[in-house]
Amino acid sequence: MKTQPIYLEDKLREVNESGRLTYRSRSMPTWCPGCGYFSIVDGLPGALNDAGIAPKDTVVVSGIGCSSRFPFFVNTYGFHTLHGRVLPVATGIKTANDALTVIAIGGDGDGFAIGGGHVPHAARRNVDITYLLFDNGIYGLTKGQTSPTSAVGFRTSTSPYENLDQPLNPLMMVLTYGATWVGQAYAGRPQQLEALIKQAIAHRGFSYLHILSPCVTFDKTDKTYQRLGDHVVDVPKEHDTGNLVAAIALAANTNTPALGVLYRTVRPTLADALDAISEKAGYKGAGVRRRAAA
Amino acid sequence: MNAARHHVIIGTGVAGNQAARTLRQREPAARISLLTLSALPFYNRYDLPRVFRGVHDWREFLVDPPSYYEEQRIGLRRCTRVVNVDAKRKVVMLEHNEELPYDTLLVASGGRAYLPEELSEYQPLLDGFGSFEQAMAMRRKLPDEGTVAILGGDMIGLDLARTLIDTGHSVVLVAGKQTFWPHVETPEQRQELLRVLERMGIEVIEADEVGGIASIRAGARGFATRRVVFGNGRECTADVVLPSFGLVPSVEFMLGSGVGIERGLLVSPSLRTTDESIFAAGDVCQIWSGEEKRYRFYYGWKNVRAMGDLAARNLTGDDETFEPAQDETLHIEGGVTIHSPFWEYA
Amino acid sequence: MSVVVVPQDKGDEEAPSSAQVMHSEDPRDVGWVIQNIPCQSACPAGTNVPAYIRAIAEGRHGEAYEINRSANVLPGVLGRICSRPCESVCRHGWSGNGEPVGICNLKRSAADLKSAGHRITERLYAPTGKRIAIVGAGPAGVAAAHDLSVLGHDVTLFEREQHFGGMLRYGIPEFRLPRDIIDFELHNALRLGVELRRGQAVGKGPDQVRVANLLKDHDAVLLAAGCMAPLPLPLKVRGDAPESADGCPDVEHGLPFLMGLHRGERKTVRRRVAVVGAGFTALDCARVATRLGAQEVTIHIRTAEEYIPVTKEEIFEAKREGVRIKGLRTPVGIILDSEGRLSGVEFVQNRLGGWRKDGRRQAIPIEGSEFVEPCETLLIAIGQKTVNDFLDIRVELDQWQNVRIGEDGMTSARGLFACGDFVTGPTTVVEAIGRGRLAAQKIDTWLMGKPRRKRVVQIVPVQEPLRERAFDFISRQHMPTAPLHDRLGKNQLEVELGMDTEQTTQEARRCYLCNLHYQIDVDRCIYCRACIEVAPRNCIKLVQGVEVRPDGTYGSLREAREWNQVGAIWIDNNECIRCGACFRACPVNCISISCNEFVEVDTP
Amino acid sequence: MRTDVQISICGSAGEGTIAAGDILRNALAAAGYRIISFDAYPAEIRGFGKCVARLRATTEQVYSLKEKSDVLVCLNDEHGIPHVDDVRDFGAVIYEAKSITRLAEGGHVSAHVHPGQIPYPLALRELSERATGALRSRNLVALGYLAGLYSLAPEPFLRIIEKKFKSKGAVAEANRKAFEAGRLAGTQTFKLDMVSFGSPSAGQQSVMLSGNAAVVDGCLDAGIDNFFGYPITPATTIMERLATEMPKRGKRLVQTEDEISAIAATIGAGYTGARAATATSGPGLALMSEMLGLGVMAEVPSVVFVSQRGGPSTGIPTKTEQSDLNMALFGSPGDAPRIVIAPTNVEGCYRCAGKAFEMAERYQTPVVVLLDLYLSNRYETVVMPAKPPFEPNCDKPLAKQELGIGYRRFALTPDGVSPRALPGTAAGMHVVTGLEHNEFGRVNEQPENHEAMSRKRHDKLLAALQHPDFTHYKRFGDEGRVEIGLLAWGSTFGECLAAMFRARTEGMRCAAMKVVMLQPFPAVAVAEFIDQCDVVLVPELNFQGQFAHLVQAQTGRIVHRYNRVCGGPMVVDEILAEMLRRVGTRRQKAA
Repeated sequence: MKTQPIYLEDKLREVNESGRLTYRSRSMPTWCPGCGYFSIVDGLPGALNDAGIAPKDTVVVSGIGCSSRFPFFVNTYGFHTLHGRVLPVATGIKTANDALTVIAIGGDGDGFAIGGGHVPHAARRNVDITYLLFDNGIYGLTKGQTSPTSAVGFRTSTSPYENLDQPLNPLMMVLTYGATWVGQAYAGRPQQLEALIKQAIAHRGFSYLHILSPCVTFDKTDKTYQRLGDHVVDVPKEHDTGNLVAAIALAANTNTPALGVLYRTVRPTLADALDAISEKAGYKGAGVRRRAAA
Repeated sequence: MNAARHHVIIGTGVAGNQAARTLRQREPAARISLLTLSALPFYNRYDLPRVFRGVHDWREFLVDPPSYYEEQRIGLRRCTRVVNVDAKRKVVMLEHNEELPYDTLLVASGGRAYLPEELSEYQPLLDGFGSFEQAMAMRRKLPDEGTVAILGGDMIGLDLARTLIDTGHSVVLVAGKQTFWPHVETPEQRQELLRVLERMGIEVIEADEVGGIASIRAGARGFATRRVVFGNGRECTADVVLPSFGLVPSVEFMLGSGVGIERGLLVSPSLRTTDESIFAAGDVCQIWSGEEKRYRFYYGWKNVRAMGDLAARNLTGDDETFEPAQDETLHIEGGVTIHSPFWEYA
Repeated sequence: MSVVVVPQDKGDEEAPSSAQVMHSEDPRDVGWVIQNIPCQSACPAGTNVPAYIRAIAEGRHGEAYEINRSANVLPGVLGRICSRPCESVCRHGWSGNGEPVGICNLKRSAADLKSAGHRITERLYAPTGKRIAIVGAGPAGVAAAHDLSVLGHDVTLFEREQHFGGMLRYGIPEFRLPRDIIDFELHNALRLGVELRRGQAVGKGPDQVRVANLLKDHDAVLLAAGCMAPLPLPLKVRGDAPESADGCPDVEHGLPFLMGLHRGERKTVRRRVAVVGAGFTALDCARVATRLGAQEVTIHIRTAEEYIPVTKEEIFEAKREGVRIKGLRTPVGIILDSEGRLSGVEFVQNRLGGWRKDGRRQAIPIEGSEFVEPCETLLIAIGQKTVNDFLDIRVELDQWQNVRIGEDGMTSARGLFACGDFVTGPTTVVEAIGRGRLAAQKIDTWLMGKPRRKRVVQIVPVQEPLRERAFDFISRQHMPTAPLHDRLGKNQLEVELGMDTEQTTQEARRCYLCNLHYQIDVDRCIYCRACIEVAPRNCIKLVQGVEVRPDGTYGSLREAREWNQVGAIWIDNNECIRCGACFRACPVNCISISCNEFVEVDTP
Repeated sequence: MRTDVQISICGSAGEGTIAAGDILRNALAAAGYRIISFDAYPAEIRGFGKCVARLRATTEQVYSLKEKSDVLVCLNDEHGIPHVDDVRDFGAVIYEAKSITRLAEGGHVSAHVHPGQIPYPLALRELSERATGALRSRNLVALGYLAGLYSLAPEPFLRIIEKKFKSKGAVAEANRKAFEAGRLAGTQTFKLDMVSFGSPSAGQQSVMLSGNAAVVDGCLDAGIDNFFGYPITPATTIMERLATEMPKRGKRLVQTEDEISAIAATIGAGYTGARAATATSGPGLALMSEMLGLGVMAEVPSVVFVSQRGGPSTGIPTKTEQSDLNMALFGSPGDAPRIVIAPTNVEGCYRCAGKAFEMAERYQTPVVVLLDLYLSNRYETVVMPAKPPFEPNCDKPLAKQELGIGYRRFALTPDGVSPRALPGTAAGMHVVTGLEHNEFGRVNEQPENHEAMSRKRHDKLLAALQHPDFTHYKRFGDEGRVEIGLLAWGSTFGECLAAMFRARTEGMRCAAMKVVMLQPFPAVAVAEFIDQCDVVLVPELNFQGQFAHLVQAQTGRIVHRYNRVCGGPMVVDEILAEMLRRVGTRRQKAA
């Protein structure tokens, strides 16, 4: 390919005029240089910006872990909660105020180890939140132990010989849990990542975006830029996102992770259901929570 | 606002330190920064020959205790090299990439030992005596009763020679133009002086030029490790070879500042350079002498201290002119001892 | 005209297909090259320094020599005596980066190390049938003659002296510039059928050619007569046998002294020699004097050593040879003894003044501070001026009485062009060559009615960094010199011996190759800062703004301290030393390298 | 010549500061010096976190760090500058000679070096790049420089470097080069400071251990069978080290999905008679508290190591604190007495860890071993006993005739401990439950039964106060009546000891007592100590004075609190000042 010259001032104008910077906080992300999370912390603002969702109407909720530092780096409402408890807290927020766009952030350990018990219920209830799961297959904040998505044979400080446990397949899990929007992205492909985040947010119901993101400090062998870069593929054109079985089949193939939307369906959200109940119960108002939101 | 002025002084020799002292007295509130390449606070370099008398703790040479600088609120910056002075922005650029703004700047960087260009290729074989570290290094190299060959001479070298003779070492003096630097002597005086040096026990060699210096493999204890060969074929051997050709002002870092430089910084009799807020004092400056109608250096610690003091006073409002504080005549007493103002320090 | 050197013909490396090569005239790309390749921008002849040093580093000395020739026709000569405006701006010499690359020495190495059977490659143009006369076979004249002949014109070169080369041959001592080098490269420069008229003076006198006639017989005439007359120095004469200084055998002007010497006349000096002046000529006079057996040689300058326009190396060598330099003094008179021989020079003490427009320091004499320095020979080398009394037609002059030329390089007389020192007053050899080439271009444009070539920025992708960080720690290679005692009495013995292949390669590796352009594709960057982590300098920055100057060059980057201001992560090419660390570290390969350099292409 | 040199290395977390400290203390220990060392690092793995490695090398073992370091190594300006003040006069400050970014006035370490300190600019970046082609090895260059400057033998360093990086191949080589480059620079530097290393101490060979490492050795020597855990700072390193060591001994470790699961599994294993443990910190202990109650109720042995950190909630995960005492003592639903012990130094960590298994087994109850970040992460040289000083089996013997129909798993015995039949024991079948139960283990909610059983669960623990071969508490300093006494627990005691000795040199009659056994509480002995002191000061790293509460409640005596929550260890000088103040006012009153 030709080496096209890139002119800094043009780029800067483009970025500034886009307005995405207004979704970033002032504090610099403090992850290790090279961390894939940088890509996400740039992607979410871009997506929110495109979707035209105001920072004031957005709440970013996180648990504990490297990924969960996230709320500090975006200029929205943020709730840095307890280890593994991001989804219950997010559910509470959304249930209390429909008008908010609620983004739940968590790592593989936070979401599928200590917090594993909460995922099915958020999914089956179809809470209208977006769950961005940063999967680096390791516990980074505590300096590198195995996580539920660490590969078999992977060596960490708590599996110095090798990791025996089969890695979970979060995608298959949430698909079977009844999530109504399921997709996968890779930190090394920023543009696609941003587009998918935008779609996930746009979806009405529980949307789950699985983001493969290398940990350059503690993972030199498995989920590296090198290996992921070589293996990721796009979701095939012909894939029918309405077909749960096909989606599960795609998710099952972890050798060549498919990037894009795996599954999408429509079902009443938790709020819808609750409102239906109160109508059944004879409540005449236009929906108490909607008023609360106004 | 005058109170908050920042005075930066480059160099912590006699001049720099005196200037800081005077500045503090005259402007109790001002900020004072004292920059030096040395790792140590100001110490008495004239005293260094004492390392050959068994004084090996640098604290013995300090003129003021470290606490002095804290009490006087003088910011002492050691291991700090100035690489440039931006006179327009009034900023001193330090080698480690720090910018130090000043209101007034006093350059008292002194001089470093001059090594004639034709000797430059022998640098690795030569020693120095300009700092405590160099002095100690030489002390360690020199065996008891070992030999030091002093090339050139100069009064600092000759002073060291006196001590070395005294401490049972032998000294070979390779006399040349700068033997009695910075004194200027007549040919007659010179012969007389050299004879006195010989009487002191120094072996004096009159050689026009050094033809070469070689390192001889250090053999058994007491073997000389350097051979000096002269243009006229003669040669001598020594454990340590010390070039001693007087001083050259350290001014490289001032080239970018735009102030006048010939060999040293050119200053008016009131020690002001061609830049309003930059002064100079000590061995680094050439002062305009009204009667001699030329720029000239004034050496000797009394002169240098006087310059430091004067510069400080002129920096803070006075406008006095420099008066040499010591006569520079060299004389011989009873035909046996040489009296040089450069040897009389206390 | 100049060979278009693109990395196409790189021996081992796979050549980028022409599809990958792009040409740009965007002011920002032009600005980038001007700003980022300081050596080339500083070179009056516009030599593509990084390109030829890269060729040397890769062992292609012949090609390196050609890249040089394409800009200045006498690489071997300039490799010895160039005033090196490039090295003083070399990025490697910037604060914190160490010492500048030995660009000049490498230029010489390319000439020394090119294969014996080296053949010159030049792109020639079809004959135009235009006839051009050039007056003066100095650097400017020769450069112009070469370029014009390459462009297909029919050139005749008139030289007053018996041999070509002008200042090169008659002004510069052999211990700095061996004559066989001059002969060899002049031959190559003029080999394309330039008609040579040795010993043929142009002027009004008998058996001299008149300019008017030249104009009649040619389509264009170029005056490149140089600057050959010494500036006079008014000196009071004092002493027992007062007479004018000119009469005194011990007082001579430096230029005639050297020219005489090089014409083969026998020159002598007495015990103590005083040289006044501060240029290369003064230094040459002093060093010649030591070789002629003077006991004590002193150069007296009006300002100070630090301010004179001579390379530090020259001064150092002179000092090693025993020459002394004394500053802040202006000669005002000479003292003669009873035999009318020189016994001393009277000086007045100076003080330093401000800076002159030309960047030189002013010296102001101090009333009544006269003093005398005893000496037996005085050589005056305070500068030269042009002589144009030989012109038999009237042309406009400027305030310095030099011929004035217009934008088109032409004098007030139609068809009569002028260039070099003859127009600018005394400058340097490389300056003169640059001027000569410029003149050639303008003459060609005038004759053909339009510019036939134009300068564009060529951008060629580079697959990987061409350097290792270790190269940055190689220290500047020193030019080996002849032993001191061998030099005395030998005017022919070249002092600088030239670097061997090993030294040359080492020195070439030091070059940062500033024509390599590292850039981050902001759209693919994930802001992970892996590049910043490995940066050896403060060269990669989180930026929120940049100042773009009218000429297209970038000013300072406005760095972002806060995350919501980070518009991009950017490689500050001004700080960048092309070490390639970032390129290797980037996890998403969003950093690309290209080789951006000026090339000349035919205008449509 | 005696040695007492304290070295601090500070930089950002990414610069290998901690690794440098680790190599240095190991090398010095290998050279035969006694070491105490404590690092502070940030939660962010890298980025802009500040961290400090601090170690003190001495001839005899000490248990606290000095106020001022003798040598400071600054790997970067920003983090180095604040620490320059902590260097003593004529001590050394080593720092990066050149900055690559343009610094404003005062931005460089050299601007802050006191006139009495010796500045050593060192081209860390350049030396690292020259030696290895990369910036990464700056920390090793600094270490080499120290070795060169203070003429320390290079071999121990090179051995440690080899060992530390051997898995990483090329890295080891690069680091060795960097070390040698630094060392050369060090030997070429003219040493002007007044810091020097004497010849190392002879005597028994000691090993270098962190508090957590000692815990691990204790567990292993006591024959731990199973470990279940979930990563949490600062306890993680216990699991990490066990994960390496247990498999070598055929023992099993499982990383669970959370702390609830971890303690549950531990109790499950304990039920089968295995020696099982888990390790966590405050937040984890909170999750475990219900399960601990089950452990008490079901009278199942289990050992829980709790390394405290700054709280509440996620708090200050990387700073030390002693504020989980109350939760450790009482944090469970209902009356849930359990044993709580707290070592005061690294060697204590080893002993308590081993003893915890004995106690858990003998008294059939959960045992909480309270550590804190300062103790878990600090290193000391320890002389290990020739053979493990722990009982392999402390189960109360079970007589055959007790088995069979009518086997009373929870029999009311004089000492309250009922012999247990482990699953697999013929005719020992029974049910344990979290519901209140009778001697047979069957559900029984009768008031008198509940009272009897509650008393049983409480009284059986009292025997622990006489648990053999265990230091429940210890008094140091002057005998008999003293002007002031220091009463302390956990890591804080090291500083108290230092303060006490300093106070004595300043002519104060004083003593210090450490209490290791926190529940059951040695009330009599402590009361006795208090009664012998004119004033008693209780320094501890929490805001509420949790230990002071305990002492007062248990002894009915009044003590004076001294509470700090500075995130770091107690400061000897501050304790001393407080002592002087207390004694001073008392002396005035007296006069």
